[in-house]
Amino acid sequence: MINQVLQSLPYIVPELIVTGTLCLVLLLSLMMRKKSDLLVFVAALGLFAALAVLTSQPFASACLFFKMTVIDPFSQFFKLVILFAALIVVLMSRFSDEVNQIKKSLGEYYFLVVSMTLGMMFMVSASNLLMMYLSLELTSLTSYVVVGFIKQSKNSSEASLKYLLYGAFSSGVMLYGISIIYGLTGTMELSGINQVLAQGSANTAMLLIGGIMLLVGFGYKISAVPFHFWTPDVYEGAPTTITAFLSVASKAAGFAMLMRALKIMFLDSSALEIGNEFWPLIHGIPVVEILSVLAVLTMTIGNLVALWQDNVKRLLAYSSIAQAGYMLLGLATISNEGYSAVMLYFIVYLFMNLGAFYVAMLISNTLGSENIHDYKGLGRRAPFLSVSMAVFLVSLTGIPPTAGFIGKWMIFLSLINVKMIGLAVIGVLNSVVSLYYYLRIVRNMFLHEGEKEEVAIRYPLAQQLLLLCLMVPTLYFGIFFNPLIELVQFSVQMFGIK
Amino acid sequence: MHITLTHYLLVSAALFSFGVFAVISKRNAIIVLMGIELILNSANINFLAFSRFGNLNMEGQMAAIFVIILAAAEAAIALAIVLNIFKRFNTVNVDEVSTLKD
Amino acid sequence: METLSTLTTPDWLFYLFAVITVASAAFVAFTKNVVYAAFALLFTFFGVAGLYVLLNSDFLAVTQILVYVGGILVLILFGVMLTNRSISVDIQSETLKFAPALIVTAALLGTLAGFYTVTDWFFGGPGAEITATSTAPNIGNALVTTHALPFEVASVVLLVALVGAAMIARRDK
Amino acid sequence: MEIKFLHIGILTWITFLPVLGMIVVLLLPKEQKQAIRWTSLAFTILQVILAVVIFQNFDRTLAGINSKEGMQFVEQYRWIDIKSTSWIGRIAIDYFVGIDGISVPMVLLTALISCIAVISSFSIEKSIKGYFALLLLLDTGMMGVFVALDFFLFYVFWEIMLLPMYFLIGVWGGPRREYAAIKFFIYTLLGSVLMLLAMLALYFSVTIKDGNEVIHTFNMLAMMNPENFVHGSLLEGVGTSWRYVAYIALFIGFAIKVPAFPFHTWLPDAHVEAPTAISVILAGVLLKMGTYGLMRIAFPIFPDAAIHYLYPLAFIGFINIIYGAYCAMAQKDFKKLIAYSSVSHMGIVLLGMAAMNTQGMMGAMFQMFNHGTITAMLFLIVGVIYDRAHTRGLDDFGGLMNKMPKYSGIMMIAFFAALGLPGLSGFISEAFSFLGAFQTFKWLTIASAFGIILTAAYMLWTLQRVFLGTLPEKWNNLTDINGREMAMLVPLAVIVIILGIYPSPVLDLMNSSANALVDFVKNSAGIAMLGQ
Amino acid sequence: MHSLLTLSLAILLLPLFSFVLLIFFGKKFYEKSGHVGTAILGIDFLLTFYVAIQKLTDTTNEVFSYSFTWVDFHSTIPLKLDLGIMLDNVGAVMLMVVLLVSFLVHLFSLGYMKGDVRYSKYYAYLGIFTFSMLGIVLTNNFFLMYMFWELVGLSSYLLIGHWYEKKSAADAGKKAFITNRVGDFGFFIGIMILWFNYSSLSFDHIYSSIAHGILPFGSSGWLTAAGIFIFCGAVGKSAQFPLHVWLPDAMEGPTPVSALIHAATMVAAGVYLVVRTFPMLTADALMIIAYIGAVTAFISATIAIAQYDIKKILAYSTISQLGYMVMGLGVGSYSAGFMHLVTHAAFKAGLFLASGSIIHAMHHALHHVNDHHTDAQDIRFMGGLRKKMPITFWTMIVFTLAISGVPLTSGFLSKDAILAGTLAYNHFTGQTLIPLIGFFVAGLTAFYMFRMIFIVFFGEHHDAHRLEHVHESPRTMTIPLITFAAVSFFAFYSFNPFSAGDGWFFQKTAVPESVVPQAVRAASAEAFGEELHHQHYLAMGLSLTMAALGILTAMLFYYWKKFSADKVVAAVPRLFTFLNNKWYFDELYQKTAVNGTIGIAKLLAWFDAKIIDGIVNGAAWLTRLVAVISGKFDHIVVDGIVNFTAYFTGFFGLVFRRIQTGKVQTYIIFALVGAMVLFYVYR
Repeated sequence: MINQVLQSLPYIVPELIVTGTLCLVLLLSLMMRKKSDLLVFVAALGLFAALAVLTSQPFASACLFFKMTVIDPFSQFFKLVILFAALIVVLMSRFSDEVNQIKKSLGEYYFLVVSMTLGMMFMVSASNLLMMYLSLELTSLTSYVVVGFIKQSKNSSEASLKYLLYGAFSSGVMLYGISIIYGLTGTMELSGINQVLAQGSANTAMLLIGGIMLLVGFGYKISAVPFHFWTPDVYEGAPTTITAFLSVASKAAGFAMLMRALKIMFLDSSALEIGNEFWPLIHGIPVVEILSVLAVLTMTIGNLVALWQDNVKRLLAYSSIAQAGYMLLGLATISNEGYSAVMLYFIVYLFMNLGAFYVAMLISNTLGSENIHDYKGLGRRAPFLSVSMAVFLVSLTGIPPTAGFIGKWMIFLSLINVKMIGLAVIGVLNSVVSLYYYLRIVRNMFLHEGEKEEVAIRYPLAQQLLLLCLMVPTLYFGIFFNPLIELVQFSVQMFGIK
Repeated sequence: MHITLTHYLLVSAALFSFGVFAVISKRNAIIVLMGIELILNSANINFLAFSRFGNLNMEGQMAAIFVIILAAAEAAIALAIVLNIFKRFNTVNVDEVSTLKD
Repeated sequence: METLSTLTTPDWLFYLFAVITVASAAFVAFTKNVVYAAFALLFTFFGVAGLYVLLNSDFLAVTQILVYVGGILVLILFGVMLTNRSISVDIQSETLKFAPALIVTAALLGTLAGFYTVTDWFFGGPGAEITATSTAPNIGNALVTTHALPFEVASVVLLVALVGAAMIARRDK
Repeated sequence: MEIKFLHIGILTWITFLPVLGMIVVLLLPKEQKQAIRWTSLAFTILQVILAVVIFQNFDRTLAGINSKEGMQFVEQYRWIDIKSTSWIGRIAIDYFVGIDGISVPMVLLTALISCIAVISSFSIEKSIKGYFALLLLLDTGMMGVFVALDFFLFYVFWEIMLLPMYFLIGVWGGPRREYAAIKFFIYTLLGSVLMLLAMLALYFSVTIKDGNEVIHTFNMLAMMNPENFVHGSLLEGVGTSWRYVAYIALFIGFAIKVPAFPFHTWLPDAHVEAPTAISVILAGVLLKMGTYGLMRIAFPIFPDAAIHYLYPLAFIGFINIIYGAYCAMAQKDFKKLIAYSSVSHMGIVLLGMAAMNTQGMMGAMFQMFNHGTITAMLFLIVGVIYDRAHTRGLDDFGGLMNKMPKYSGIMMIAFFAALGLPGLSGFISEAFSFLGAFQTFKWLTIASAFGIILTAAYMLWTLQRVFLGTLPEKWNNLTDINGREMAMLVPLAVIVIILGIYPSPVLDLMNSSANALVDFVKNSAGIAMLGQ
Repeated sequence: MHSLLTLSLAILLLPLFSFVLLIFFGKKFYEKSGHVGTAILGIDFLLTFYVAIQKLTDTTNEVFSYSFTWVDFHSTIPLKLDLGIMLDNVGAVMLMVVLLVSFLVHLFSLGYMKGDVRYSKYYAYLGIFTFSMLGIVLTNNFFLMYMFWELVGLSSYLLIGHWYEKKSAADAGKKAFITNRVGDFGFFIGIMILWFNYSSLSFDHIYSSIAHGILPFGSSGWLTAAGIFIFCGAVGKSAQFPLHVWLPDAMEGPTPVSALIHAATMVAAGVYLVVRTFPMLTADALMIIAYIGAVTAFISATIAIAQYDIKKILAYSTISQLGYMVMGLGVGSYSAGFMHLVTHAAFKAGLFLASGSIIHAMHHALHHVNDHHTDAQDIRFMGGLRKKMPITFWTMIVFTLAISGVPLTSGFLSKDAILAGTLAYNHFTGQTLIPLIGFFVAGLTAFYMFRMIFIVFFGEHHDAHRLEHVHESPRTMTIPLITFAAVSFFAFYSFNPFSAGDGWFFQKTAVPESVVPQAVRAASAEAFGEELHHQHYLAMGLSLTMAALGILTAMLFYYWKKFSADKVVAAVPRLFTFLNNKWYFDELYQKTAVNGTIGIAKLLAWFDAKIIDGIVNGAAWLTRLVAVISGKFDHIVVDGIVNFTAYFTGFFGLVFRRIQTGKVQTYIIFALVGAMVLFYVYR
């Protein structure tokens, strides 16, 4: 028995490295409080090492730790996204005035960020409901703390409290849902659940209750309507770096979990044949309908409310809700293609959303404001920054030749492929609506003159380089997206299912 | 009559509902936290009941243990956050902590 | 309608613990006094622990009492005390949105209870014979084999909780 | 026919030259205003030269439309190639460009108008580096649309233009520029997302053989062949309702660009607020992309739906003509008037296309070209006067004829060309459009032809208000047009006159393609109907 | 190409050359540009003279024609647009007329326009006018006809608006162009019908097709319609009722222009068009044409009686005479109608030039006495000019006699032939109204023309001092007058002063064979000719009587002053005002067509800006949102039905925004409710 534990260990080397990193960061922070650069270095190096190991690892598929967790291309892919996001966020944090003003707690900050990363990595590979719950809680608990990292700030503290209450409640409900599913199937292991459900003896109403309770937990993580309410408040209150991290990595982890749970639990694998456009689902579970409704609501409400926002972070928060809606569209297709579209979207989203938040952060560093009206005239004062912001926003809208277009394109492609034309129409109309508020930022930057005297703002080279690292892929993948699609098409494979 | 699984489940349902009620209706953040503990406990009752009536299936037992561990961790962080809120806002009334909104 | 006399001892105990649990939970939910609520919570935890015993989970019952009563409740009481400077004034906690909360909760309870009573569970049988054997060895085994990974993750969670709570609670100067 | 420089085909050159120019412009220091201007000009002139080369070497006998062999200067490379997976098949997107008679006049027009727009932009002073960079990017987008033969590529180019246009209007425009810019952007995006959906639906319905493999494709030419449609796919078969839906989606996408009633309201705003050069490009090239799209994509791919919806198309054309003319008449702003006149004139294109016969199609295509040159002139004329007087109110002027004789002379040519005076190019295309349309829609065409009276009325009224009568005191120091302005106006005027007398140079270019298009649409629809 | 055709081409292009030369190098020539233009036209005239003589003396009456393919559509059904020129007798005569008048007007203008601000432009425009007029004459197909047709419109526009600083001049030019466009609209429809049915627009091809029984859309009704539609062009250009309103206003142009364009040539183009299309006109079409002509003749003659402006009188008389021509053609009196065109061109151009001479002199006189208020064209301020301007006077007398149809003049010949035609027509069809109108108008014409003569030249000038300064015009102006007077005599058209029928003119311009089907054909040329012969003497007698009556009445009123015109006016004030105000046609059109159009335009523009931009705006609600957010665009957003969508979606967005209360427990409630709704919906 112990053997299996030992045999499993080599497969989770990246996780182990991250764990080691977090210990190291903690130790370092205890020993030398003032050396923030060293902390960044260690954290980044650790994450980078994990990333390196991850990419050099053969894409194997295996079941680890008594089916608690699996390793498969799907989880590897999401770990990649998460680690990359974490790396960027750590580097971003180095440039964040908000974060750096609290010198004393920097050690804890990086420790918590790395811990959160670890939690997410377990989330994406968990194949047991208990494990999902545990890793979700690991992620959540750390994020409650980092959201309130700027203790002096009322906003940050408030965000932290709200996040805590909402999160604890949601995960409680999710846990209850897990217990119900456990009761219905006698196991918490996903494929085991699937086997029981496939027999068709489970009470569907109860299963639906359990499933929806589970969805409350997932929905909270990916901020899908109507479980999204915490999002704007928390995104606005949290330090920008954390907002960025939550909006990308945490969401990715939530999505990965949802996708895995959906596919492994509800897919009728006995009926699966090669080339099926729709996956055959276990009878009686209205997965497609529920996901479609959620998707439509999520993107529509996200977009409509975003129209009214004046705070850039809040606006981006709503935008990220809407983006989750698009991704849910991909899920609603219940097909490998939709899944791979969502995954593609995440790569793209990684660059563009992090980029947008990064620019917002840099601007708030210098202007001390996140209000959209204070962005006026920035196009002249900080041209490079503004241009890259424009690129990110255009990409978020989904206009070629940016990567965002490819993301949307794939999603609509998958929708059309399964003939969900109504959803596709709603989706594209939504993207037209979204254009308006994204352009509001661009408009303020370029089309308006600043009220104050126009002094050019200079940013250090390092900050600009990081920006470039985000912008270049956003543009490059818009034109040459071959590798992206190949990657996601490979990565969509989950353990045990084609 | 024998006490069946359903009896336990009904108790858990009641506990869960009271927990939810506490969470959504109480102004005091600490009572809200108590409500969350009630929810976790109700889930635990479920786990154990299923475990018991399923020939001592160990998964339920294990889940319950981890839930208790997590509850402890969560309580620690939650209380810290509430204390911090008290420091900033001089209140722990949840509805008064609402400067972030549209 | 059955009479109480027909009940066996474990049944009696079940009803006793169930009433304690539910009543004190109700008290937590409906009281306005934070301190009372905390004490009511104590009874709930005890009641739940009793139910655990009836469910043949001795180890869990002990853990429940140790962790909840010894740890969490104490934490909560600390919280209550620290956040209410003058005990008499601010200890009351009004109920907010009573009506909608009640409606939602009632609907929830109704739904759950209603479907609980009609559901066939995977574990259909009458339940295993209660034996004197403790579950502790099994749990111990599981923790190092099948649940080794969750165990480790849980330890990280505890570490994070520690560090996080300390960071937030620390005085900043 | 192939022409290559440095192993790169001429179409690629002509499309991406402006991007090269943009890069050079971006590398120049901000202070070097003259250098930036002349660099931009140099690149656009180079583009014009390439366009002339294309014009010279274009084989007038080849038709194109649905055959790759008929396309000229073709370049086809695999752009995106993703190996086959079990569920989606292989994704292959080509960089596939080529031109035929439909596109070649547009390519010429684009090169010409871009060059003139650059000249006209010399008076821009505000952050000119950004301005010229965007202008050149816009140029690439437009050119790309006209040469792309792969739908995906087409779409990418189609969208690439939006952003530069948004900024060019939004930053360098008039007082309500923001509103106009966002309106333009949102409208066009709305149209193009519908087009996107239609495109995706087509993608899944069409396969071609690539080596041994059968793959889905975005190749437009493949989409035109009914045999390539997968059995049981969404758009397979003839006259199925999804085909109509897809056609309408495409149509709305294009109609917004045209702009066809009732999707036209972005146009007056955009025109009024845009700087002169951008108005010129907008009217000169952008509007044509709508009708071009209908000809290149909507008609041949959905011949059944196209034939089915001919009457509505013609009716929209009719409304455009009459409605646009009436609206123009009521305007007090010079630019707005011309904007509405564009609506009216593009209506003629729609009507001519809807005729679905040779004359109509040729008339429509020629009208596209002519409208490009004539309206460009009109906007330049407004720009000239606006530069000097800083107002565009029609009632603010009068008697300019005496004060600015050269200007007025050119203005007369433009105005009379716009109202369809024989001897100027506009007349021929209008006449052909009407003659063609009459064959198909008798009464509608008669009703539409009524527009020529209205056009004459508002054009002459405008002419009178601005140029005749007595000169108000305040304009006593207006100067006649200078050399630069002559340089942009005279070539257009010459083209308008020459084509008015001898249209063959342009007509010959498109003749075979127009015939082929008409025959193709009619035959495929006809065969399709028979096959049912 | 036949050598005469080549020459014709040269004749056609020379004026264009003049135009190009003067428009681009007008500044260089400036003072001399008149001479340049006149010289070129002189050469052109000589060429024409040669060509016309050659053509008319050629006994074969052969039609020379040359076509080339202008646009070949290369389509599966052969489809080509051939353009070309042709020269036949009618064309040759017309060439002669156009160039004679044009040349003389060029000559006249040397004096008249001297010192004008846009002297060179004026000559340039005359050049392009002549060019396009010649184009009309020489073309052999409807397409080219239409092109030149519009070009003539353009040059007329330019020339009328020559003094565009005057609002009335600019207005008149615009009115002329647009009114013509209305007619051209009909013309174009006719062309579309022909193109549809014959895939060709050449006269030959179309006529031979019809002759072979191929009718438009297979029905003779459509043939009639096609004829009428094409005739619409003539209605516009020849100022026929109801599109006659532009011609009087066109007198805002320089007087020589009036003579050239608005009396002799351009307005005659319409008649020429009817001549050209004559073979394909059905009996019905001809009847309509005849009535249009008659009505026009009548209305304008009545209006002319009540006018005081010398040019207006001439203008209405022109319309009236054009009505005659059209009526003549309509009744089938082909040669007579065409001949009236020719004779009228000469004497009406003369009349205009003479009036120009008078106006010129009056201007000078008024200028001398520093009178800038008196209208130089108002006949009430003239009088007694006979002594001061003898040449003008005597030539004018000749013209007036000609127009009144007094024997020995050319006018008598043509008019008499038309009237005889009306009688014959009456015989064939029983349309009595037409001859009635014809003769009545003949009397009216004599009356108002002599009214003018008596008022202007006889009696007393009412300001003797001013009369002192009135002088005869210079030679460049009088030579054209004399020339025109000369050609107003019968001898140029027919050696028999009482009958045109025997002259060369009628022989050379014989009625072309009708190609329409027998059933809808008007009376055949032979039958008509015979009847014409019968009616000849009756017509002559009647017309002479009417002319005499007219002249006599005029003398009674204005020479002997036996009756006072004012009293008559006072007796029937309403009638006078009615006539003086030209039957209120302008007001009617202003109220209906013009105001209607502008009204619709405004309405639609409003509709566009408010309704369309609101409802259909794909982002209408965005507009609304923009309005709310920035408060800037409130004025764009309109209330009412417009923004239903806007309100709705705006509301929608706001509601969801409201939910974001900032209270976490509310969020939780919503989440719970959402989850429960999901459950109960999908249970």
